[in-house]
Amino acid sequence: MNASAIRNIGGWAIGVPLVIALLGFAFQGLASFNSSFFFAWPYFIEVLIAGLLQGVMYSLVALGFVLIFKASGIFNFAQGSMVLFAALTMVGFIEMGLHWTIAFAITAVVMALVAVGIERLVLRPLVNQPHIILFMSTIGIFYFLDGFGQTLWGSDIKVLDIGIPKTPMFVGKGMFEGGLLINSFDLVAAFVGAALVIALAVFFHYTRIGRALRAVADDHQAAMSIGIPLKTIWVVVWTAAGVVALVAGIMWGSKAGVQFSLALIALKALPVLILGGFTSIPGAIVGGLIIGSSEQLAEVFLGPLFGGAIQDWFAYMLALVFLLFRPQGLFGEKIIERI
Amino acid sequence: MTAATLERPAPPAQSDASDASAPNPRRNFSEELLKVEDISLSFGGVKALTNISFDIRKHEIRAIIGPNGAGKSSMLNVINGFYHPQVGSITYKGQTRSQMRPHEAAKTGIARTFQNIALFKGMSTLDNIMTGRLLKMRKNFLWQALYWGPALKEELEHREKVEEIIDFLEIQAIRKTPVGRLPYGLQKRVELGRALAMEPDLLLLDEPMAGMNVEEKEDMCRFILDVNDEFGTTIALIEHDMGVVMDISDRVVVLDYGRLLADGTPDEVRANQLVIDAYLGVSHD
Amino acid sequence: MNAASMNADATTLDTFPKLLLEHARVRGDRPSIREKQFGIWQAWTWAEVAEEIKALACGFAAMGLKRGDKIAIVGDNRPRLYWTMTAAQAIGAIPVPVYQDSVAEEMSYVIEHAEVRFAMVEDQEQVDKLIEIRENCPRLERIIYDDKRGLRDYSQDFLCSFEEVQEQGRAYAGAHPEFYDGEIAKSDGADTAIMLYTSGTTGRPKGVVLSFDNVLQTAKNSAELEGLTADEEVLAYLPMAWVGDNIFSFGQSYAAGFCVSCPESGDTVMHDLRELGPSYFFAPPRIFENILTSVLIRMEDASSLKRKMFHYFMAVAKRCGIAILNGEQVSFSDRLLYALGNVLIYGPLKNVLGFSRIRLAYTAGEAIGPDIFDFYRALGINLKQLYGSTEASVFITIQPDGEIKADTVGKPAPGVEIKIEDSGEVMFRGPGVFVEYYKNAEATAETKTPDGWVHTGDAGFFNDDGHLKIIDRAKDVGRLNSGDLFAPKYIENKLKFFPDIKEVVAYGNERDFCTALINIDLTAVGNWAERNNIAYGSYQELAANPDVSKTITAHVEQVNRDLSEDPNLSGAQIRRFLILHKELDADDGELTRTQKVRRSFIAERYKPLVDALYDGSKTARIETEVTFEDGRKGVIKANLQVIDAQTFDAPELLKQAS
Amino acid sequence: MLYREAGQFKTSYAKDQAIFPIRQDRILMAILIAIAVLGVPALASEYFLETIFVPFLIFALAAIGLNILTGYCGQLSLGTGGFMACGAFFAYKLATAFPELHLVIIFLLSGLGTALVGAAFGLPSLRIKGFYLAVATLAAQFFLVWMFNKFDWWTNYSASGVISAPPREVVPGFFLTGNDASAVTKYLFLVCFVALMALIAKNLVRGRFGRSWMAIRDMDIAAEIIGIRPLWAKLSAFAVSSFYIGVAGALWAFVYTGSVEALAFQIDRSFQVLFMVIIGGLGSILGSFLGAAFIVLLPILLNNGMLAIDPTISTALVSHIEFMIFGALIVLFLIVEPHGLARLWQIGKEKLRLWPFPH
Repeated sequence: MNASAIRNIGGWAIGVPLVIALLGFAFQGLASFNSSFFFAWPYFIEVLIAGLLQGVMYSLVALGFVLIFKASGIFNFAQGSMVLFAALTMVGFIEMGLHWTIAFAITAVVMALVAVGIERLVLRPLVNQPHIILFMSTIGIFYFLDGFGQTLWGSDIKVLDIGIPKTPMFVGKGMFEGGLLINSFDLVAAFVGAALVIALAVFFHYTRIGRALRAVADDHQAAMSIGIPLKTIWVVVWTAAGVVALVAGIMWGSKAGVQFSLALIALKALPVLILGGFTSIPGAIVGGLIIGSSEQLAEVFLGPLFGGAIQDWFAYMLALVFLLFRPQGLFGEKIIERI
Repeated sequence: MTAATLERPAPPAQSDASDASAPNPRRNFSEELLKVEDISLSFGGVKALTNISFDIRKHEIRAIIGPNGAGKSSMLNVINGFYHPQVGSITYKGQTRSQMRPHEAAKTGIARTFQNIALFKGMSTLDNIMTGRLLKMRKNFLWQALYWGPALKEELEHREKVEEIIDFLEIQAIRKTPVGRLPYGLQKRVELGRALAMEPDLLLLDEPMAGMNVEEKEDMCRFILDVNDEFGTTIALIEHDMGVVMDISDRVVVLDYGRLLADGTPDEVRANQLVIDAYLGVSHD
Repeated sequence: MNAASMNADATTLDTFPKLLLEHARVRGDRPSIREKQFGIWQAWTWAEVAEEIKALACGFAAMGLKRGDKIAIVGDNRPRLYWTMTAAQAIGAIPVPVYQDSVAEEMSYVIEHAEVRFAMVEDQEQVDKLIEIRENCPRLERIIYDDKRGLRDYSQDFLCSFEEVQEQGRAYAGAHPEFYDGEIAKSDGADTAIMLYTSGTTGRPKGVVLSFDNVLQTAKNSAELEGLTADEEVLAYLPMAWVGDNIFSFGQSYAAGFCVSCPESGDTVMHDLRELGPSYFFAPPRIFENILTSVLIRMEDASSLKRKMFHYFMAVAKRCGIAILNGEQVSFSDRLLYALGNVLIYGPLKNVLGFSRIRLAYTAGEAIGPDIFDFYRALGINLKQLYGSTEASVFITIQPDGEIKADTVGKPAPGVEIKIEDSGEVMFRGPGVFVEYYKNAEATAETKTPDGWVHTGDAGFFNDDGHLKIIDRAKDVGRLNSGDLFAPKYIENKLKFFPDIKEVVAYGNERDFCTALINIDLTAVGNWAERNNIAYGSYQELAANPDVSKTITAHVEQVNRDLSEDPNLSGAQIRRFLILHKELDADDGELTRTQKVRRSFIAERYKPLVDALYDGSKTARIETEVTFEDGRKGVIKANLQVIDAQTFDAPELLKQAS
Repeated sequence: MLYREAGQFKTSYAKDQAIFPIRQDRILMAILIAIAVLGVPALASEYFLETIFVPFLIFALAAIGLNILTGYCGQLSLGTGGFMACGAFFAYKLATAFPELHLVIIFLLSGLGTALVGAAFGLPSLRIKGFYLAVATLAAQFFLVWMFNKFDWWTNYSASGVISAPPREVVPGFFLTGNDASAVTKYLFLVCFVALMALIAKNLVRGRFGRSWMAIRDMDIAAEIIGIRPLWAKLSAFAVSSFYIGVAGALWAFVYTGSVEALAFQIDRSFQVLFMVIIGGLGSILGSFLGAAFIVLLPILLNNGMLAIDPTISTALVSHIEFMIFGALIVLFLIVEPHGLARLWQIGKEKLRLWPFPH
């Protein structure tokens, strides 16, 4: 690890708590001027943690986008419908009486088949087309998977329960009066998210196919010229994205039920991408955390100012404003334009 | 056309001997058009240009040469405002500037072609050259929306100018062809046309003959000389073909590893030991 | 127009400048000439042209051009060069158009021989050429150029621009207001209008002197015969130095008052032709042949459905199209099919070629292949042949409407008399008969009898319908040692009608049998090679291909079969031939500038080949010096295969009959 | 095949640069206009006019707007729904606040308002490009819909959050909005209005503005170096595009549906218009019409087709299968002709012009 990386980590370690503390004081100040605001530090931290955990869920979806964009330069709008489709399929198998682990395995295979199908029927015929065409084709896939999933499994709201405990728990009673209220489900989700990220990191860094994948991300031509089979890579990547979608689907589905709106949650992952960059896995994680926490904080502490429900757009606005100052995203390098 | 015709257009033999030996008054350059002083440019610690100073005089053809990676294109990018040097000043038409955006440089009469053709691929030859006139078009939005009256008149006036350029560059036959479909040599010509449409005072050409065959090179040389001659445009060009450079340029700047190696007439540069070393690849230490 | 003014026409409007003033008065705001330039068809009205020409003529006068002086005109078809003709004529000077692609030496001869004082040229290229030959032409005083591109650094004081001349002219006209009209009035129909140098197949070019009466009378007669009006559209794309262009693009335009259009550049002629859509069109057979070849080649790439449709309807057209055009009786179903074909194929095809609006098309100069001729006629294009020469101001015979045949050249043009000499040579007399060969009384006397009959040098006869049929050059018609008649051109043309064959030179006079040197057509054969995946690097390589030889042999044998059916010519079948290793080229002197074969020159140049044809050897070796496009010279060496062709006996029936 | 261009030569630049320089095209256009103005209202039923022609024309207008931004200027936007909402709500506020204003003026003013909003949301395009920008435009989409939904000032405090177009005449005696508006009036008004707007768009894209947009699209760096200011080029594209989309939104609310809520302009609407532009053909005004026709007709055909096959099929299933087929057709279409219907048209026309030659 080189010096600049250590400097970066040091920067984050000091910067992040600093920003959070500043935010807290700002809200506190706001509350002292305007009595309609409620502010208390424990509450603030509770909201922050809830936001961070929500952010993990966003990151899960964003990861799927990043995988595909990195490997093929395709902005996969169908990621959301893949989440829905995976969750619907899994529920379907569970309802057939299978144990959730077996259902998971079968669904993963189904997602691999979907990946193969997409590569064969969509990507291969569209190779070398402009990015916008590929983007539009993923919107086509979005519609198709939406319709397909619901045609197969119906469109009722379904319950997905794989036995994750949803008990509320209180932690840190010593620090604050009454402690902090945290849902154990969210903790599990955070854990799963972390595990998935680690698994992906290992996959990318230590397997042959993972290394090939990174080579493809760097330069298609070069990768092909040293004999990396692009088509295989695509199938692998889409399968990986499918599995990530499945995990995300399980998490979201367990939390809120499996329904059509899952597909739209994917849209929330987009500002995460802007913030973190389209090609950076750590970016997706950090971006997700930032978006999740700031969205929660804004909704709770600023929302009343605007009449509420600002979650709908706050993340986008944040990302937009952020981009104005740092167009390359959090983890992108400064772009030197060549002519 | 043979190689001999590439040299300065010597008007066919004149009977009067004294006439022929007298220096052509138009080939004396004294007035400075552009001066770069002490320019240094680096990208994140990588030095592209170091302490470069030279000038370009009105109406001359100035060549910038050097091995690959010598900083030639960076130099052009500095002149037309695409890169902003960390150190140094640029004086153009008597005005010293520090930071300038490319579109502002265009407004002051600097036009430019690119090493890798930078045409607007979705548009026809005619439209590409018309874009070169955009700076000179003024009519407002409403007239544009109606495409009538003053806007139409303006459009047609500029079309006339553009047609003159098309005629000049002998590209009548491809007038309405989308430029993406044209062969490389013609694309280069269209790009020159677009630059000419701006009626520039200073024309920067980045490897105008790269990748051309001998015949296309000869044509391009003729056009460059004609532009310089007919319109009085000052030209700064980067070129790898030494024969061409020595034939058509008045003065030559040699760069190597971002430093100025030599500056002078083609003959002086040809005789310069440093230049010979750089081109023969003598190691730098 | 009433009778009185008709009379006025005949008597007073006897020169082009006078006609110009008349047109400016009668149809001043109608277009007189157009030029595709800067992307659009720029037009000048008759009134504007009259002003331009006046300024130019006065400018010439101001610069010292006198009555009877010659002014050379060198360049592509440009309005200003056409104006120069009328401007020179207005002040009594004589325009001498020169082929713009002639090399310096040829140009030098014409300019020196014609005693040219002024030259009006198109651009830098021509200026350079004239400066180069100026040493040999001391009389050449002044060079005026139209396009000043690249001439900025030319400081010679004998050079000046078109605009400068006009400027001087306007000042001169201001100072001498009576001058211009007075000068115009001084000329009459008997004065020399123009001098045209014919390249001829042998010897130095001769300057044919034509009077205003010659040119105007033939132009008027022919315009009347064909009903040309002021509404015709004509594309001027043939060399200005050729008599045809002078009649079609200049003389008839003045006679009928129609507008002439000049193409943008040599590269864009076909495109400009399509845009303009002329109503009256002349092209030599070679061009019609090239167009047909390109049509067939382009159709090869079409989808099979389209191709089938094309061939089906072309067959329909061949069956009934010509009859419909001639106004003959045609069955209703054929008419219906033809109408359908017109919508699907003929109309679109004519449109793509630019022939949609053609009312009248001529071809002349050499024999046209019957297939080619019928192709255009079948499409409904009124293509006609005429027979003419520079010495006749073009028209000797014209095919009257409804009496069109591929192998005749029609009936005598209005006012022209024709007789056939005992030797078989065609002679004519008429209003267009030239005045003389300039400074060449001897040649004049050889060609023109004191009572006005002119030797054409062609052998021919009238058939039963009163149509003239030309076989060959009179002097080229010879006999084999066996006594059989040998008409080389007849044989050559028969071979050239195959698209694969571009040029043929036949030998046989005073020999034992008939032989030929053959040039394949690079476009047609190259296309065939491409389709059959035959790789070739050059003409020479393609010509040496054994499959190509086979194809050509088949063509030769087909011609032999045809010849065997004609009792007069059956003896002159081709026994041996070879395919030349290079294309015959005007730059090497093998063709004339009008692309005619120079038989004797070729016989000399390729003597080893001709010898090999007759001495029975299987191969022949040849080294030829060639001139490349940039003027450099080089040597091509080749070993050529001599091929024996099958000959045929005359059919039994005919033998018995004879 | 139908073209007879020989002899149609141009003697002036004005004629050379006409929208339809070929006579046969002008004739075809005249026939089309005659059919649109006379034939359709005479032959089509009220139902057809209301459910097919009216939305087709309004969508075509929106597609022209998006095409200006995405097709001509190369800036991908997913905010079309939000901008349509802008137009709709601006028009509602204007119409209710100034009852004496003529409808056309209201439409134009709401377009202008949307143009301002669009330009504001176009500001980030200076710093960010491509998909980053596309995602950024989602901010506009979500923010605008949220705003119109959240603040009932926009709906004049209606409890349902629905706005209803007040009944207005377009010319005396002919109601364009409200219950008395006839389908024929709506249709004829839209035909004229949209045709005029399309003409203006065509004029813009073939002139100075269009060229600077296309230059930015094709190569922004080169555009800047020939003197185009990226700021103005991009912002003007955003503004003009939003103007068209805003007017389309106002027409949608007033002429097509009559009453509408903010949620009618969700992101699906953005995708719908984007599909029209892509399938019609990027960078083509004609393509905007073709794409709109395709996307309006396709679901109707699918729906009716399925019902024809099995009348007992449930509506939910119909809509799911419709989604599937729609998605699959989009992909198929992109594979077959990624440059859209306009390109197909262009190729066909080129073939006709060169007939019987293949090229």
